[in-house]
Amino acid sequence: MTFLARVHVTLKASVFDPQGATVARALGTLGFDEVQDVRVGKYLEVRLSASDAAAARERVSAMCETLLANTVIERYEFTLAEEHH
Amino acid sequence: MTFLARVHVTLKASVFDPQGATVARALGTLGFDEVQDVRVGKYLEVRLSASDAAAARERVSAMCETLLANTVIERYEFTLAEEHH
Amino acid sequence: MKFAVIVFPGSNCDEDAVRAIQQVLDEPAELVWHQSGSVDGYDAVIIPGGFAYGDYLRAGAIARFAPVMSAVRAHAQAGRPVLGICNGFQVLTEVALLPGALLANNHLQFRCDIVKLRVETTRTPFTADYQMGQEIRLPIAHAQGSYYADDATLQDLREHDQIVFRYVGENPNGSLDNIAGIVNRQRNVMGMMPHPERAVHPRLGSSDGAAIFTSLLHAWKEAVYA
Amino acid sequence: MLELSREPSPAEIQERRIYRDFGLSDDEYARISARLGRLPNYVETGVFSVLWSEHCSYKSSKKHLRTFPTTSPQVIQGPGENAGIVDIGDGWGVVFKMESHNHPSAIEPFQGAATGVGGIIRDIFTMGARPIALLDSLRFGPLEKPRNRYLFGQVVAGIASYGNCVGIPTVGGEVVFDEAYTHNPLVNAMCVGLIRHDRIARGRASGMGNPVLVVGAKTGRDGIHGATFASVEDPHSRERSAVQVGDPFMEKLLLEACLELIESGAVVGLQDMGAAGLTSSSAEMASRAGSGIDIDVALVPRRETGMTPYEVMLSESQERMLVVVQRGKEAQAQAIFAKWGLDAVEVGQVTDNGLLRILEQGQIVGELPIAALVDEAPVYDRPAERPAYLDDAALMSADALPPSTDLAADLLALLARPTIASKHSVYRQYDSMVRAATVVRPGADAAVVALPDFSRGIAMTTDGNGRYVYLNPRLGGMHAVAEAARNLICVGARPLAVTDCLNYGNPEKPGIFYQFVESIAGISDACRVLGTPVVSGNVSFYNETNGQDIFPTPIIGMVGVVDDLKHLTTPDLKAAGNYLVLLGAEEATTLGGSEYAAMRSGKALGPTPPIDPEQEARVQAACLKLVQAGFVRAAHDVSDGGLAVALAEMCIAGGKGAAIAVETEARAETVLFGEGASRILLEVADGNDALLDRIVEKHGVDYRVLGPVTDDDQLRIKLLYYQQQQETVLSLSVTALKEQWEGALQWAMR
Ligand SMILES: Nc1ncnc2c1ncn2[C@@H]1O[C@H](COP(=O)(O)OP(=O)(O)O)[C@@H](O)[C@H]1O
Ligand SMILES: [Mg+2]
Repeated sequence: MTFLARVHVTLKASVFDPQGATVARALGTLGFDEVQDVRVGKYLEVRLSASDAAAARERVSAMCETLLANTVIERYEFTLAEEHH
Repeated sequence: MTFLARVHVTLKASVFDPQGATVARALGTLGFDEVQDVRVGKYLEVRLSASDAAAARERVSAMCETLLANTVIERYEFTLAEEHH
Repeated sequence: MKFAVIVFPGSNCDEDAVRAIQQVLDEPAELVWHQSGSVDGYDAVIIPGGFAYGDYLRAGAIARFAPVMSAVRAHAQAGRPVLGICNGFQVLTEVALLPGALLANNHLQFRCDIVKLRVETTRTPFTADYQMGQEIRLPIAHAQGSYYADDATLQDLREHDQIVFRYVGENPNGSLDNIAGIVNRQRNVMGMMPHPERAVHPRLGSSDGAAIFTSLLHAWKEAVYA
Repeated sequence: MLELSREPSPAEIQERRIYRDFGLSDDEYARISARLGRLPNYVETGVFSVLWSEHCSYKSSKKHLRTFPTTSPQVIQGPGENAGIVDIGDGWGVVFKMESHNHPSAIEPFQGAATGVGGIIRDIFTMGARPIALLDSLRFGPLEKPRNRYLFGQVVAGIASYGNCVGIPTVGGEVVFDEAYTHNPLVNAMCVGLIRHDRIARGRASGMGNPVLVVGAKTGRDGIHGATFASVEDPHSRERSAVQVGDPFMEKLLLEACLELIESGAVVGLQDMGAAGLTSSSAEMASRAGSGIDIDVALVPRRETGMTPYEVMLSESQERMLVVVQRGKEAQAQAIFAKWGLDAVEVGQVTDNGLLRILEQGQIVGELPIAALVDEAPVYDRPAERPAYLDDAALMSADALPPSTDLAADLLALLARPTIASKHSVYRQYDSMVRAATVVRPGADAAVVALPDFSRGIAMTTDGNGRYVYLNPRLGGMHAVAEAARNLICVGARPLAVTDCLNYGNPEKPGIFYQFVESIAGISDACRVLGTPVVSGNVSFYNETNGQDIFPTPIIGMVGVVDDLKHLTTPDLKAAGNYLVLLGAEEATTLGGSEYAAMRSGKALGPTPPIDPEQEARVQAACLKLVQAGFVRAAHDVSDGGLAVALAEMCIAGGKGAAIAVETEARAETVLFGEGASRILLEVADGNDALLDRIVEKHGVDYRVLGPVTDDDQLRIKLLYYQQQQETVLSLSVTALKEQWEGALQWAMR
């Protein structure tokens, strides 16, 4: 079976996000005064084969832990969907 | 009201994504042979005030069009959720 | 001939550009702050290299909205020369004074080297002092220099002789058609990833960049004295 | 570890020995209480703990650091300020310092390295200097291990991302790979700045009533672990929580704003808020001025809510400066910061009571004598004991390596050792040319950046060989200084002064402390003889994991002056018909400590080659004279990999061949791959023999002619053994050598 994992990697809440702060400021000067806060992260779409959803979930977790995120400063979360062709 | 917009900015399908290709290769060498394909994009969380969801939607669209995405190479989509404190 | 070199927060090749112009041409060049509303009185505008606003989000994305950019647009629309170098090229595509976009280098690394380029057209006020097809050496230093445009745009660029520089030999960033620099249809706005301002003295490893500045001066003199 | 829902009272801190969780010993705590005549409260204990920490107080190293020579007629500012300054004439000074970011880089290599670069840049512009160059000295474990590849790749990318963005060229450095660094990579960054003498700013909080501003990023809980503190057994974990995301854009704004402010004359003093943030910057600035300082933590702009005085005082949020301006010139300062889009907030004033007073909305929450915090920090005389391995005969047996079966294959293999291979794939990720003044780019023995008028240049290098130091700490220290100076000489520069970054294992182990003390003695000796005082530096201890310590690795950063840019010399061979000359001390050459012995045996084999600093000085003086005489076309020092590697590098860089003949009695491995101090290869234009002889003789130095530079693609080395009537010949195509040397590092990263 083929699954599509949509992975979000963001800085932990306690870690300062300079990119987000700069974008927020820029939006402010562009007249988007209603913006309170911006955080910038990574978004990955990983297409993988797995025997079932549980197996896919386990493998994507492992990918996040080993490569996709550095849990010293980042957190991750993902959703899984089976793909039909 | 406060809304959280979760914005995804990804390269258009027609544009080669070297970052995705590199992550896919790296996952392969780490033993994640089941990975078929990876695309990497940006993920932004924008917290904003707006009178209602429709207004928020319109403003976030405007932000994406003017700043958050470059529509020559990127596409964007977002979801909106009201935040309660 | 008077040059304006635009300074955004995060520009870092602004003073190099000023010095290069003064050294090569002995003409006045001044820094113009991004908050300035005007570039009146300047004969040419240079948008220098660097990391305007940290290049956060996308190179050039935030700089595009600086107050000075409306003035630069007007200056370009009046047919006066605008040269975007490296980050300046990225800004010019973001404001759509030049078509296409600059993507992350295909190897995903920052790349600094002195590379070989071919001058593909001398029919611009920036390159008239080169020989057609001349091979020159200029420094590059960028992380997002991979020129991209859709097929129609690319076709257009070729048909109208708008590709000014191509990389020769190894393509350092994966740009389409080895493009290193382009000019707009009116031929007064040029963007290039390589840094001519860093190649104006033999001690710097190349002086091949000087001809860009001399070309501009000659074109200006011709226009003024014509 | 302790989890608390509220701050403990002074009595609780004492009774439950909570101060231990801050890293203070019983004895230190007792001294503090006695000095204050009362028990310190929570925030006060925190302030003492950071200022009396190894990192801030140098309590283990101070006694020995004082033995460095630190003066010369050129030294304007020695150790003690944010960076050292050396006069180079015409009203110019060179400002430089090196610093480590080893521990953060081990756990978040990209951001750890990036923020390390950020910190050292701030130390330079704080002095009022315009940063003109960066260098990076790196150590990793072998690239066979994926983790080491990851660390190496990310550290380099992190350095690139920060330095490139700020617009300071990264022009030099080194990368060495050895098992000793597998768990403890070293990331040392050096920054060099240029200053006009009349623009020197210092980190002083003087002038009663002058306002104290916090400028730059907002303060968050970075580097603070809530109520949980690092244990004394694991000194790393303090820094572990300190990994942050660097903001090079903010740094660039700070840099420009601070330089503009200093130029305006409104500033009294300023300092980067580095380790221990507001605490160390305020206490140190007041200490230098002999003043006092009041800080109201409630006024400090914050990124997070609910922060306590303790958290505000100890936060290590990056990209912040503490600035004291003249009362009455606040508006001028504010206008400058506003122009650069920076927040600058007055958080307190300079006083004359000699106290650091911490207030919260006007209420005093801590009050400590500056002298007790800074000057009276403990100084330890840690025991040093010669470690047993230094007397292990099996470890000192490199010269007894069995004969090689294929010397040509050995040369190719050596060139492909990641430590020796070309670092082009590293430094091409660094913008080495921004500012348009880099006249010798990375790839030569040292880098050179021209002064604004292009008349003269500033040369710089970093060097250090941990294996040498491990095998003989004192000699290893001398070698580091000698090689750095030699590298400067090779590009045509006159060495001026030194900054150091001293990386060691756990100083509480007497054997490790012996390495530290001995290598400092070696560095001092060499600096004295070579006339290059130490003007700044940094110590990094506890580079230890699971009881395994790194090689003792003092890195020397050295700066010199090229008095006339026409003397610039690079290692690439220029033209066939010129000939190669080997200048210097051949008798000291040995396989001990060599990269070759490490390659053959898989371990560090000694003994470290001997070095005579006096002879080194003569060789260097002769070399500089030769270079300035105008007939030297290329120069390259003989270091890692020995003569054969140095020759190969010159051939590869110049795209030329060479036909070398060496008359010798030594074993071929030693002649080709042996290492030792005081040797320099020169490419000399034909027809200058008389002058060459005269200069060399005058300096009491030996040389030998090796043979001509050729136009073919061959490096031929012939060893002539007259007594045995034998010869050994090595012949390799330069193309093949180049392929190995240029490709190796990238292949290793695949
Ligand atoms: N990490 C690095 N950053 C920048 N330049 C580097 C780095 N590592 C090596 N280099 C450059 O590569 C060249 C060779 O380095 P190295 O072998 O250490 O030289 P040497 O033995 O002469 O000290 C030098 O110019 C050096 O500055
Ligand atoms: Mg070296």
